Amino acid sequence: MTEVAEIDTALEWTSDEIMTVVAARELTGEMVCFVGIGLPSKAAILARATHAPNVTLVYESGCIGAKPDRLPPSIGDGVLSRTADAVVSVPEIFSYWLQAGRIDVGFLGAAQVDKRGNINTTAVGEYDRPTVRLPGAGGAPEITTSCGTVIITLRHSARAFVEKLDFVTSVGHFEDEELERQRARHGHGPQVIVTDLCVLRYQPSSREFEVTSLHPGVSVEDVLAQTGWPVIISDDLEETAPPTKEELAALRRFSESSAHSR
Amino acid sequence: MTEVAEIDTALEWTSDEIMTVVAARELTGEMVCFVGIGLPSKAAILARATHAPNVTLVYESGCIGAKPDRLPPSIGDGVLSRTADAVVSVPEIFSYWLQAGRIDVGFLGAAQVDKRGNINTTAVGEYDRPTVRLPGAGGAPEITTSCGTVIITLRHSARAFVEKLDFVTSVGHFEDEELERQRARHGHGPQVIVTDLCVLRYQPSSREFEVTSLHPGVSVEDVLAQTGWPVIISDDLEETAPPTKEELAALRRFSESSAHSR
Amino acid sequence: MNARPLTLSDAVAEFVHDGDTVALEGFTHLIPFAAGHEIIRQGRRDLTLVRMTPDIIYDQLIGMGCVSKLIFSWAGNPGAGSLHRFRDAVENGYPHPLEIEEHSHAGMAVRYQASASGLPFGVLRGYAGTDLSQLSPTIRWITCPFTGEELAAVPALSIDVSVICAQQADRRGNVMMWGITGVQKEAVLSAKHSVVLVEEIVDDFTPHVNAVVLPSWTIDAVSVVPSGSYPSYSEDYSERANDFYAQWEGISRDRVAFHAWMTNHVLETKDHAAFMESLTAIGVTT
Amino acid sequence: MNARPLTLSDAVAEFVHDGDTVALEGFTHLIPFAAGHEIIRQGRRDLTLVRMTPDIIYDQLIGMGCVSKLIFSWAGNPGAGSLHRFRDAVENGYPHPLEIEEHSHAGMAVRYQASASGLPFGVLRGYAGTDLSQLSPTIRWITCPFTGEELAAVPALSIDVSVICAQQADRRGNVMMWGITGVQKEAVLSAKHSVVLVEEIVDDFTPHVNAVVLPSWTIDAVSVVPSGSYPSYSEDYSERANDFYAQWEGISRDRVAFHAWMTNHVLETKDHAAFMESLTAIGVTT
Repeated sequence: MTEVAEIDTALEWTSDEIMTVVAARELTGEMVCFVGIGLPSKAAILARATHAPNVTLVYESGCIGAKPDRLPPSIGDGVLSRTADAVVSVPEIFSYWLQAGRIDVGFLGAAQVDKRGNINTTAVGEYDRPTVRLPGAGGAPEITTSCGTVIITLRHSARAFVEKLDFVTSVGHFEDEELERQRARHGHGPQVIVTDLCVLRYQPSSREFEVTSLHPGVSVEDVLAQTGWPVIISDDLEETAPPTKEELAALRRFSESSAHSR
Repeated sequence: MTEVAEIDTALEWTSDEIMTVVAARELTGEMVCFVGIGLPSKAAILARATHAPNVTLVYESGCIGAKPDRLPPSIGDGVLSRTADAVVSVPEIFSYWLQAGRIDVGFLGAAQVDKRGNINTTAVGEYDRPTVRLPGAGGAPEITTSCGTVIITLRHSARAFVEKLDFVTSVGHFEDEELERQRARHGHGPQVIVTDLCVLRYQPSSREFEVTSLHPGVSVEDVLAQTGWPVIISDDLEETAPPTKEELAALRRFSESSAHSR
Repeated sequence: MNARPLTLSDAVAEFVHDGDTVALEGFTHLIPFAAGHEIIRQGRRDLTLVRMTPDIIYDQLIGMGCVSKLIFSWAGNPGAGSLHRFRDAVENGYPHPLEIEEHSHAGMAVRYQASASGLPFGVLRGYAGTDLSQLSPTIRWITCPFTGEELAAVPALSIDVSVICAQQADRRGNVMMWGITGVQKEAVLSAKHSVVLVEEIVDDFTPHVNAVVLPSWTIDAVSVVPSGSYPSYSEDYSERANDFYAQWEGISRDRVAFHAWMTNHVLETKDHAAFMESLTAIGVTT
Repeated sequence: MNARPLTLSDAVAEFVHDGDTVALEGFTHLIPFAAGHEIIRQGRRDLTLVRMTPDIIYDQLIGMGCVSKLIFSWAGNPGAGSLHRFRDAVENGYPHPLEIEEHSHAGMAVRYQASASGLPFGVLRGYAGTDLSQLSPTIRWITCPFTGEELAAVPALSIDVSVICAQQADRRGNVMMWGITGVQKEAVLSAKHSVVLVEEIVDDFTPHVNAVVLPSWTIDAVSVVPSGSYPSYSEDYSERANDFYAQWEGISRDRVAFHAWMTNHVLETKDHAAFMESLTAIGVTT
């Protein structure tokens, strides 16, 4: 705990911390957010604890309007059901809430992502005899197509940012323009990818994710080296605003209380 | 009330009372029964109060296992939800409970019925400009096809027992044998019609409802006069066992408490 | 956006427009009578009304000429008689013809569910052999792509505004109802806008068997209207006025008696409290 | 027929057979670990397991060779790591090959709902463009007969026996669960038979937010197994053993360590109470 306090004073942060903080900033106002496990959950809770207290968190476990004060180790944690405005069944959360278009923002992780925001959480290698079997689809395919917009977060590496996915678990944007138009009737799909190096945003003109912001200390070369396709660097490239003292303090506070709750 | 007590001693009964008592006898053991409003509800509550205490009553208002101690004036009465084992939504009662085949017996009233147990609760006369507009289908079409068996109760008259329905609201048994076979995969359809004159049972050989039991004091001629088609009288025609003292007492007790609850 | 507190009069003015498709849902319990009366007071016209079990309040709306179309599955006064204003419209075109689109309960429930789920249609095992399936363009057939079985398909309902009653709202505008909750959740989640009448505002909800909570952001307006469901009831707040349902048979059977009653108790009362007082004044126990 | 009180051992013996399709459902909360352990003790083989979120208990069943097929939508140890026995079966065919039939959560939920509704299939807006829809024979396309829109269709699940945990049963065998109740109601209503593990028997249920009651006659057997969901949890009875989930990563990664653990804590314990004691004996706080 002493160590954490020292870092806080110096305003240094880990790569996971800046990724979480930058992702949290994407949530604003009264957005209704569908939250997956892990970093997405952390970012959404951070947003509520800092600049966006009126964001509504919806978990696929059926908890609507959960108000966790610590990071739940799973999306089925009791702190979610106990603090929710309503708890519904899992079939209902997918039909009446997600599919019905009631969710503004979906928040997804991924093992692999491509330039159109398609993601793979199913398998690395051949599907029938994979080298790494991943957990599978979960809520992702319908989160990407039913939410107003989608935020993807994952660590930036050439293994994760690939030219061609081993398996398309969830469709970001279709290559086929007619399919893409149909898809867009129910939501705009992934609009931003937040990594530990940078922020990428979907550009309708190029129909690709382009790097729009580099985190402090990261170079274009760093990003190119860790991206498996010749990623477009935006003409309006910015430097990501570093995590504030308040953001880091809040993030560490609930990470700590989560460790305590063990 | 004095009058009722006198009738009770003499074991006399009204035509509605014998109809209710005889219908109630069709419910036995641990049957799960889907109960409509009016006489069906009365008969089902009577069955539970007398010979069949373990019958489970399910109401389309979502009340499962309701245990009313008085006759509710509607199927949405508070006595049903307050005494139910579970209360579910109306969509759920029709999907997870009725359509899923979880109900042994459906209990229906009707304005018109034909020899195959088809019923009309929609309109008398032309559909587009009816002479009498009836309430409509309600739960009946799916009750007749999804329950294990169906009991129909209505007062016997030539206006009600017709050769040809003005409108087929709910199908009892199809004329077409192939359609009837398909239908029977999900339930046996109407098997009994209980009226204030007699009991009719569906006979697979003739594929019609046949009169199998005459209530005390009713003649074959009475039934023929009040039936709009040449109804088959069963070779094994019996006389209906008259209401017992216990049946009448129970029936009048909860009818009375219902009147009081007004 | 969270639900706004509005008077019922303001809520109806803002959310119910001439020509709208409106569902005032309720299943015997929690029927939003006060909202129906307010729609009559404000003189809405050309409404398409949706409800599984249209009862007296729909009879009143139809009889007062507010309604051009009814989508429903069972139109009666349960245990008490007919809806004579509904019948007069269908049988005699009075006060004007009423278009009807009718289904079974199961079909209507599936239409609500499809709509609440954002699907264009729903599937049920039903309607086979019925005359309804012959004449209704809203019943079609679909083949299971796995078993080949033929099933009925019905289209999602398209509703402009749903109005329901619930027992309580909290200070943030979440609402909670319990007892028989019917298809009201689906009605709210099917509609573009929704108004909820509640008995009272509470600080915190107490758990109830079968409680249904609708989050504030799914609702447009919350109106506090004590006994807003009268002569229907609100479990734990009021009893159903079964006498009133029985008396409606007499009031509604006659066109003149109906209009006199509506004038005295609805048109000439300014709100639900005044409506209730007008009944007390003629000796009705409310 | 009402639910019978049975020991978990008798319930598994009577209702879970070699070759059956079995759903031990639960969504983080109320996972029927004790039933999975008993199935392992009784040496069931060739099971088809169904669950949206297979976790450690399915990892154990797969690792112990009980399972020939898995129908699921997300197989992981949430927040803690992988299911290494599941991965070993899929990646290396150890202890034997595992057939998989996978869906998205939405697809699995619709399959459960269709089955609980007695329909042969269900419809959702999903899967478009995914590789899953290319390779799975259980995802087909269907056209809305009203709008022409193409939607995904998935077949109903066919389940022999579902096993769930609930907090309480009453003396007639009705069961009540609350907190996160996942897809457990649908699991029970989808299955030919069902077994419910409860923390205790009570005289009367107390209302809870989001309580789900399953009537006794929808259940075959009720077994009282205190902490039967450990290391999962039962809201208001126990806390989730998050440490155990974290430790499973280490235990399950190695085939030898896995078998040693299963032998010590499952095969050589006679029931769930003994399993819990065996953990206490090695210093695990249960």
